[in-house]
Order: sequence, then structure tokens, then C-alpha cells
Amino acid sequence: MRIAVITFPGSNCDHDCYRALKLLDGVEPEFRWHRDTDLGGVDAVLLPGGFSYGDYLRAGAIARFSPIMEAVKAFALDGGPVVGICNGFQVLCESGLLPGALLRNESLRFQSYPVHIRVETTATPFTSHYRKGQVLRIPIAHGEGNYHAPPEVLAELEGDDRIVFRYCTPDAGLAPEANPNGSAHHIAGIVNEARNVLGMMPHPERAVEELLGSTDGLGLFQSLVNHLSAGATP
Amino acid sequence: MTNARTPGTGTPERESSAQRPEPRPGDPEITPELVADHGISQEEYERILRIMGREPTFTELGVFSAMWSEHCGYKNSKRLLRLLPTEAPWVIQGPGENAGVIDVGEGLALAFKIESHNHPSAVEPYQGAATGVGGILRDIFTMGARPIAVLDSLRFGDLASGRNRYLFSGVVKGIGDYGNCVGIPNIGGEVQFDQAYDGNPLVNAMALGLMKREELIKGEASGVGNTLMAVGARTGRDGIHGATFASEELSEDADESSRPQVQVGDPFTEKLLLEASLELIRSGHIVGIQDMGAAGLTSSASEMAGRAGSGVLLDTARVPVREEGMTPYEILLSESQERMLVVALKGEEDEVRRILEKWELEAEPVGEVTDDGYFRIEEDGRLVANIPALPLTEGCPTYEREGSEAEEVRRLREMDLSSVLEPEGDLSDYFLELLASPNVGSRRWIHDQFDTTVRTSTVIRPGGDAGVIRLGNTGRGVAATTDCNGRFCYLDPREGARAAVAEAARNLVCTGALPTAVTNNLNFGNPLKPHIYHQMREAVLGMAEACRLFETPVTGGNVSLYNETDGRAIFPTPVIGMVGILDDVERAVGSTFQQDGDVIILLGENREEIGASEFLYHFHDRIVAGLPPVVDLVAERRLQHGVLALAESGLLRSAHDCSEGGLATALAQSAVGGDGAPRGIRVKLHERFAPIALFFGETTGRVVISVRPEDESEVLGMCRNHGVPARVLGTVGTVGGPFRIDAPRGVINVPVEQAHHQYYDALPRYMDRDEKPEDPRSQIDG
Amino acid sequence: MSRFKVEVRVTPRPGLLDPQGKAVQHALDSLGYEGVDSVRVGKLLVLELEADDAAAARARTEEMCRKLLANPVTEDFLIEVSELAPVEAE
Amino acid sequence: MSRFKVEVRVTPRPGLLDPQGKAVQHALDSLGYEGVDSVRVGKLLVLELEADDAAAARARTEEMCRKLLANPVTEDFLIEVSELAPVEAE
Ligand SMILES: Nc1ncnc2c1ncn2[C@@H]1O[C@H](COP(=O)(O)OP(=O)(O)O)[C@@H](O)[C@H]1O
Ligand SMILES: [Mg+2]
Repeated sequence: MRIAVITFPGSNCDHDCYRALKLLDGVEPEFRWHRDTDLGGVDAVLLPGGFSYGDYLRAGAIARFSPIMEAVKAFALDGGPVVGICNGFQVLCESGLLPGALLRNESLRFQSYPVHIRVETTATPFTSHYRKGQVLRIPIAHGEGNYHAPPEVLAELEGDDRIVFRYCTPDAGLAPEANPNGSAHHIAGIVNEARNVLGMMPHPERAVEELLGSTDGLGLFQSLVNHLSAGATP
Repeated sequence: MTNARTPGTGTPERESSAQRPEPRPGDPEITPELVADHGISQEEYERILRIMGREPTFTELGVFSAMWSEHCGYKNSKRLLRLLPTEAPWVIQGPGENAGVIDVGEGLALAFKIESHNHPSAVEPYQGAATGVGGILRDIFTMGARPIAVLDSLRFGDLASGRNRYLFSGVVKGIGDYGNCVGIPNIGGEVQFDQAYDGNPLVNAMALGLMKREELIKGEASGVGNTLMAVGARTGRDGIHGATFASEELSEDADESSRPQVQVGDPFTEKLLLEASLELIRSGHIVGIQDMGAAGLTSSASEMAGRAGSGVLLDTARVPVREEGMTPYEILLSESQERMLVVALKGEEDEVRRILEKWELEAEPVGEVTDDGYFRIEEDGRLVANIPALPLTEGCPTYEREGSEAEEVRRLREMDLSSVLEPEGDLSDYFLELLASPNVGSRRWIHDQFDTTVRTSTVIRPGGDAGVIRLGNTGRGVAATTDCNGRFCYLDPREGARAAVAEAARNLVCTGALPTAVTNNLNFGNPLKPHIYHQMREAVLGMAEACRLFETPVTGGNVSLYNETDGRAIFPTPVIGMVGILDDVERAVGSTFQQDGDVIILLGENREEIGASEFLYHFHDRIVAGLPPVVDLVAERRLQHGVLALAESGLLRSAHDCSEGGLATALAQSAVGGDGAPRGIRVKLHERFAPIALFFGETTGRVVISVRPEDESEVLGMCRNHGVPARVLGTVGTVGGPFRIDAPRGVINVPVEQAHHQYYDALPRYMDRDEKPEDPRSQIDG
Repeated sequence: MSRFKVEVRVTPRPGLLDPQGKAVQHALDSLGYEGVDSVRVGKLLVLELEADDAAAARARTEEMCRKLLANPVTEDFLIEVSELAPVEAE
Repeated sequence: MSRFKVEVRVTPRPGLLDPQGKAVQHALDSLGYEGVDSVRVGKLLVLELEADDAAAARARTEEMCRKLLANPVTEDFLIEVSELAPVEAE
């Protein structure tokens, strides 16, 4: 199966995502340039982390106008799985594919270290490989990861089981100290209503090898692969 | 007595007088004051007259001023630098290029270099530090290498002052924002706080890059007729004369007078420039590339010509500018960031432009390579400068000066410290307080602001003894560290420099890496003062001796002089950036204890030393005195081999070097460091000497390791074989257990959580709370 | 055609947490400035553009704000237009 | 005593590179907004404070700017004061 990794000017996790996807059997990652207008019939799309256009105005604000984003939108509306990681999450929010916005970290500082996140739902194409309540250890690296949405949107996310990951303590508790950026409801990742678009701040692609400290991110990619191969065999 | 050396013979006077630029309307007249304002001495000006065979134009004067500044011309350090060992079979590129390059096996080459941005950071910490990172990254990718890691070596004054906290937080944020945006992991560095750096912080940034051997490209303007192209950001009026500025002392009103020299970094453009440059280099359309760094277009163009033995012809009117009405003088000397000078093959300019356009950047032809050996500048076709390139780049007079030690330093060194060693018995309170000293406590506050894991190759993040990065898919790894204890260097620059090299090597072997090569940053005060010149010479001699013995040649570096505020110099700070190779990166060793029951072993020997220690500074009125610890390089060498052998046999559960804060601190760092939960320890020391020195003295040449109980005798045996003193100290305890060190005359006994809290609170207690109301800017976003 | 200077003030929506404002207020407090009840930190964009008249300049900027310059979920914006010079005068 | 609303506009000093402004201008360009010649991005601070009169409010803010709100090395600032209400009215 083929998965597109989009490179915007300023993306810097595109190669990391590519490398992580390569570890999975049967996956062919392909780079797509922001000026491309066609996804070329891929099975899934990944928007990587980084600082598209320097994040100078607001993170993700300028990237959302890239030509490729038209294709990504169409792909998503058509039910295709889309994952936005870090800056990718920000781009998805800015482009309206996910609700809400990502504000400056409450500390006003960039924060980069491994955090614990709790899997809140396995009913997505991206988390079926995990257990509900499972705690993952995955690095974050962002300055604007403070998820914000109006109360009614948050209620909807809660009610529809659309919060996919929350920041937590090593033993799965929710606590302000375990929330690295002040995110509403400890949100680390959400899906859209149709559940095919995931945005998350932590970097699962940085947690796929024992040598680098954790393999907890592999499950996400494996879930996606399972989902795709299930769909591929009618 | 100064004794200037005459550069190469044959100053080509005749040709130069033949092509004499007309005076440019609007340019000021050359007066002795103007010459002096350019930082050019009488003697140097006379040399310029000899080289030119006439009076220089205003533009030419600016060019000389920049190229003969300390920063570009190394006039006070060049002769000392010749003392450093620079060769080894694995050195591909030694000093002289944008970065040093070594062979790291598997057909790969590693480029690495360190660079200072001290003066800009003193004026504008955020932009100063950010552009420092930008510059060092460009030095790496102009060699054809993809940057894979950065480190930062920092010095600030006492954190009790709001100004210092402002500088510190601004610098950290600047380093972080720049490197994070470009996407290069930070894997380590160091920071020391001492009032000697009040008002004159040091910001040294180091970068590493990886390439295939054959991708190496140099900064040479070769091939007559080839086209010089300005690539990347446009040229503005920023940083004009930054190189000269970096070679002057700061004065009280530095903020005011230095305003126009502030350069603003644009990491986004840098990221594009990085990708574009690597693509360009691999495309084969260019023969040379160089960063427009200090002294901008002037230094890049003239150095590229100098190295190739060619000449260049540039037209400033063709350089893309950000502001209207810029003069040739300004365009030549601007230090606008994120620009490159590229030598494109004649006729392939459009291909070059196309690659740059893909990355939304500009590339404009601005001149060509010539064969007449001249640095020739036109403005819209009219000659404004015409200088022989080689004398310009190499002819800067170099000085060797008399040096002598300051009387004050001798006195401090000989100070009687016996009363300091008096406390005995329960020393737990001293211990806890020392753990929370800004010089001993955790640096997490710093490196949590740095992306340390982007590029998915970081095997050991900051917080250990050295950072470790894997080298692509080769299974190999590279470790890197920066080290220097300015206090040691102040009290004895030669010993201090030896200690810095030794500590760097020790840090590397603790991770399992073989020390391989060095880049260095010589941070000193005003070299015209005899005691400063003495410090420089002694430090270089010490560095040279240690590097020679350790077989770690110096492949490059940077010199930053005039680090003085109101006549007071910083501590001599010859920062060592060292890289080492791991044949098997899976064998990389961390610095934290892993398992209760593991045996703690000390390699090396304890000595009754307390001179130059953090203990002294912290508890005794910020005093820096006494004899710095003795460095036994031969014993160090044996220790390195011993630790490496242990690491390679997979016997080490952890290894950690003893430095600031001494043995007790090193044990604590291994107990509470890392991301896991803190573990207690139970340790017995047998030395009967003063427990203050035993616990907190900074004797060098010591490493604390932990091993599985069943490996103990094998480990001790290997140490014996390598001639390394090794002794079992005790055992690792349980998570949350007591942290206890017993000695004949003293004891430390605390709950490990308390040590943990103290250690991690060291910087936040200053930076995250407003206990100090005069600390405004450090708390808000810059 | 004239040239206009357009100032766009982008501010965090009321009710939205403004950590930057909070930090500034805190810092002012610790500097001893009393009586500062509230601080909000926003963005200021200063554009120079050509348009037929002030109304057109405003309309165009409003569109830019809606599309790009402000995030409707978190930010409000306010536009102020002033004429610089008729284009001929350049 | 009255309450004042004080707006502080902090802008990058002329001549200094403004990467944010550059990026925004580039983005507007590629969105097809022509004729935008220049974009500078700065900060807007909106304070509410108590002072005896408008002049005092301005003076105090000026001091705050110099000390904290603007970076004298890279930024200029401009202060605008408007009265909200006499403090009794609260
Ligand atoms: N400015 C910094 N930036 C990044 N990492 C740092 C910095 N300062 C210190 N560190 C990291 O913190 C750890 C402890 O540093 P240091 O006290 O200098 O250790 P050592 O004494 O073993 O050299 C090291 O891993 C170092 O790389
Ligand atoms: Mg160190």
C-alpha cells in the first residue's frame, strides 16, 4: 500500500515519517511536494511535523493554502485516512479538516521530551492496535500544542468519542503536571466526525525503534496498515 | 614588544596602481580618524598602502577593515594556532575550510565545527544566539554535509542578577527556536554561571554534519569565467561591520551604539537554503560554495578567490538587496543572514536558479571568477575596489606578543584554603544545597526547549555525558561533547586547557565512543594585555599537548577575543568540542543507574583537592582560588582505554564522569538523572582525608560506573589489565530508597527524592518563579 | 489609485486564555507597576497596499484577515486604514 | 483616578529583517492579493490601568515599554491612551 508524506517548505519530520513507514511490511511511502496538485492514488496521507513557512503567522496557517492541500481535502472528504502530526495537526486545524486551534504552550516555551499519553479510543483506523487506556511513551517537540476549542466543540469531541489521546502520568492519571502545554481536556490528539482524519501533537514516528528509546508509536502505523489492508481485500 | 611578520613576498604594486578606482561620489575622504574608526592601526595602514601602492578608496578601506579584523584575520591568534596538532590519517579536512572533516567509515565523512556569537548575544541575546546557530549550520552544509546535530556551550554571569537571567533565557530561546525550526536535534552542550561572565556571556554553537566522502565540496572560486551567484536571502543593512564589532571590547553603552549591527535570523529561510544547497552541490552545477558569514560578501568572495589562487570580479549593483540606495561599501560588508555565495559552472546558471526557485529562493549572478588574483568590485560597471586577493586574505599582519601572568592570579592560586576543608560529620545539607547550584543542577530547563529527537537518530539525548547520534543505517554512531572549566583555566590556563581536553575525552568514552577529533573555541579577553596573551598561549600549549597525546587532532575552530566589559576580562575559556566514534551504536552507554543491586565502581583516584571548585564558589563568597585539580594525561589515556574496553564488551550498565561538584554530585546525577525514577545508593569511601574534598573536590580522571553483580570481578580484572585504578564503592539501591555515602570523617544521607528535587529545581528556581523581582524580561516571551 | 497604510490588530478573543498577556502582567507586577488590571497580547500587522480608495483597501484587508491573517476560532481583528499618497505621487 | 485603556504597538525597527512580515507578504502574494508592497509584523499590547490622568498613564506605559514591553535593540513602540471611566464609576 502507498502512503503519501507531504513536504511543505519548512517541514522537517517528513524524512522521519518516511523512515518509520518504511519499517512496516508492505508499505510504500512516497513524498509529495506542496506544489503537487495530485496525490497520485495513494491509500493514506501523512502531514508531517516541522515549521511550514516558519510558522511565522500562526502554525500551519500558510501551509493550508498549498496546492496539495486541495487534494488532501478532497481525499479526506472522500473518507481517505489522513494523519497530521505536530505541525501536520496544526495544518489540519487551520484548514478546517479538524475543529479547534493550537495555541502557544501555556509555559510560552517550546517543550521537547518524551511524554505519556493515554489511548482514549480504539475505534479509529489509527488506534485499533492499541488497548483502550493503554499508556504510550512518545516524544513531543512543539511550541504551539495547546489545544483550544469552544466549549460546545469540546463537548462534542467528548460525547462522540473523538478524543484519541490525552496527556497523562506514567500510571494513566490525568494531572496538570502531566499536561505539557495546557491543552483543553488534556487533549493530545483528536479525530474528525467521520473518524478518518487524525491530528496529534506527539511524534509517533520518533517512537518506532528500541534504540531510540520507545516503540510505542509503531502501533499507530500498524493500525493504519491493518485498516488499509482490511479495506483492500473486499 | 610586537613583532609583525611580513606576508608573502611580491606585493603586486604595478597592476593595482594601473587599475585605480575613481573616487565614488558621496564616499567620505580617507582621514587618519576614519582609518582608526575602522579598527586599523597605523602599522596596518602602512601595510595596506604598500599592498595597494596607493591610498585605498573608502570601499577598500571597509574591505580591509573587515578582513583584517581579529575575527577574520586572526592576527593575534594565528601564530598560536600553528602549535595545535591538526593531522591524522582520518582527517580529511583540517583547519582553513568552513568546517573540519573526518572519515567515519563506511564511505562517510563527518563535518563539524564550533563558532562563537558572544558579542551579538550580549547586545541582543535572542537574535545573537539564533544567528549563531544559523551560521554554524551553514558552515556545515556548505561542505556538502547534512547537519545532524548541534551543541551549545554557554557562559553567563551569576543568575542572581536579572540582566543575566534575561541574557540566559534569551540565548536559550534563540538557540532553540532556530535549531528547532531548521529541524536539527540538539544533543548537548554545557553552561557555567560565574560572575566573571557578567555582561559578557559566551555563546558558542557547534554543529555536526554527515555526507558521503565524495560529496565534499570546498569554498573555492575556481575555473576562470565561472559565475559567482548570490543565493538565498537578500542583502540588507544589518550587521554592517559585525566582524570588526566582534573584535572590540564592549562598553557600558554597548546596547545603544551597537544597534545597527543586530542581525535577525530567519530559520525558515535557512531550512530552505539548506535543502537547496545540498541539492545544488549534488547537482554538479557548482564548483564552490561558501556562507556569507562574518564580513559577508567580502570575506566569502575574497576567501574563495584566495583559496583557489584565482581572482573575482563582482558588481554590487547586481546583488539583490532588501533596501534601496545601498552603497557598495554596505553591500560588501553587510552581514545579513541566510545568504550564500556560489560558483556556478559557466552556462549552468539557469539550472542553479531553477533549483533555488524550487525552494522559493533567489539566485542572482553577481560576478565571475578571474585569473588575475584580484578582488575587484564594480558598481554598475564602474570600478570601486581593486585589491590583490591573497594579501587581503592572508596578508593580515600577525602578532606574537609578550605574555606574563597576572600577579593577582598567582596570589589566588596560592591562597590557603585549609579552613574551607574543616567541616566534618553530616554534610547532607552542603550536599543538597550544592545539587541545586546552577552550576551543578540539571540542565533540563535548557534542553527541554530544544528539539532533541527530530531526525530520529538521537540515541543519547542531552543530560548524559555526551550526546550520541546514529550514523544513518551503518550501525555506527558519533558522540559529541563540549567542555571547559573556565575557573581552572583562570587559575592555570595550561592545566585548565589540558583538563578541558581530558574531560571532553572522558565524556565521550563514558558513552562508549572513541575520541577522534577536536574543534575548539578560544574565548579570551583583550590580547593586547600581557596577562591575556599569557592565558592564550598557555591554554593553546595545554590543548596542543593533550590533543597530541590523545590523538585527537584539531580540525578547526574559532577565536573570540576582546571579551571584556569595562576593562574586565572573562575567564579564559578555551572550549573543546570533541567528537568520537562508536563502531556499534547499540552499545552506547548511558549515565544513569539501571537496577538495584548493581555494583558501583569508581575508576581513577580520589585526591584531597578543593581548589577552583564549585563548592568553594558557592559556599565561600564566590571565590575562585586554589590550585585547580592536577591533570595526569597519561593516566587519563589509560582510563579512556579502560572505559572503552568495558563499554565494548557490553559490561557497563552506566558510566558517568566526575566534574563540577565532585564525586558526591556525580553519584547523585547517576542516581536521579534520566527519565526514570530516582534510585538510592549505598556507598562507602575509605579515604581518611577531609570529607569536603572527598565529596565535593573536583579531582579529574574519575569515572563512576555501575555493573551487574555477576560481572564485578571481570570488570575489575579488565581495569587491572588496563592499569586503571578501580574500586567497588557500594551498590545501587531501590527506587525512592535512601541515598547514602559514608566516609571515615563524613557522611551524606538523604532520601533520594530530596536529592532529585534539588537537582531538578536548580534552574527553575531562578527561571520559573519571580523570587527576584528585578528579573522582568526573562519571564516573558522575547 | 492610492497607496494606503493599513494596520490590522489581531487580538485573542475575549474569554480565551492569553498566557502571554498573563506573563506580561505578572512581570509588570513584579517590577512594581501596580494598578495594571489587564494585559492582552496580540499581533499588529502593518501593510502597505494600493487600492482605489480607503473603502476598497479596507474591504480587501478584511478578506485577507478572514482568509489568512486571523484565526476565526481564537482571534478577532480590527482594521485601520490611512492614505499614504496617491500612486502618481510616487 | 481614572481607568485607561492603553494600546502599545511594538514594531520591528526599520531596516531590520522581519521574517514574519516577509512570510506573510509571500503568502498574500501567492493567494493572489496583488499590490501589497510591504508587510511588517509586530506586537500589540492592550493594557488596562489606573492613573491620575491620561498623561500619567502614558508616562507610566512609556516606562514599562522601555523596561519590559519592547526590546530597545530591535523594536520601536507607539502608545495610545484612551480613558475608560473614572474609577468611582466602577
Ligand atoms: N547548554 C546546553 N545545551 C544542551 N545541553 C546541555 C547544555 N548544558 C548542559 N547540557 C547537557 O547537560 C548534561 C550535563 O552537562 P555537564 O554538567 O556539562 O556535564 P559534564 O560535566 O559531564 O560535561 C550534558 O548531557 C550536557 O550535554
Ligand atoms: Mg561538561
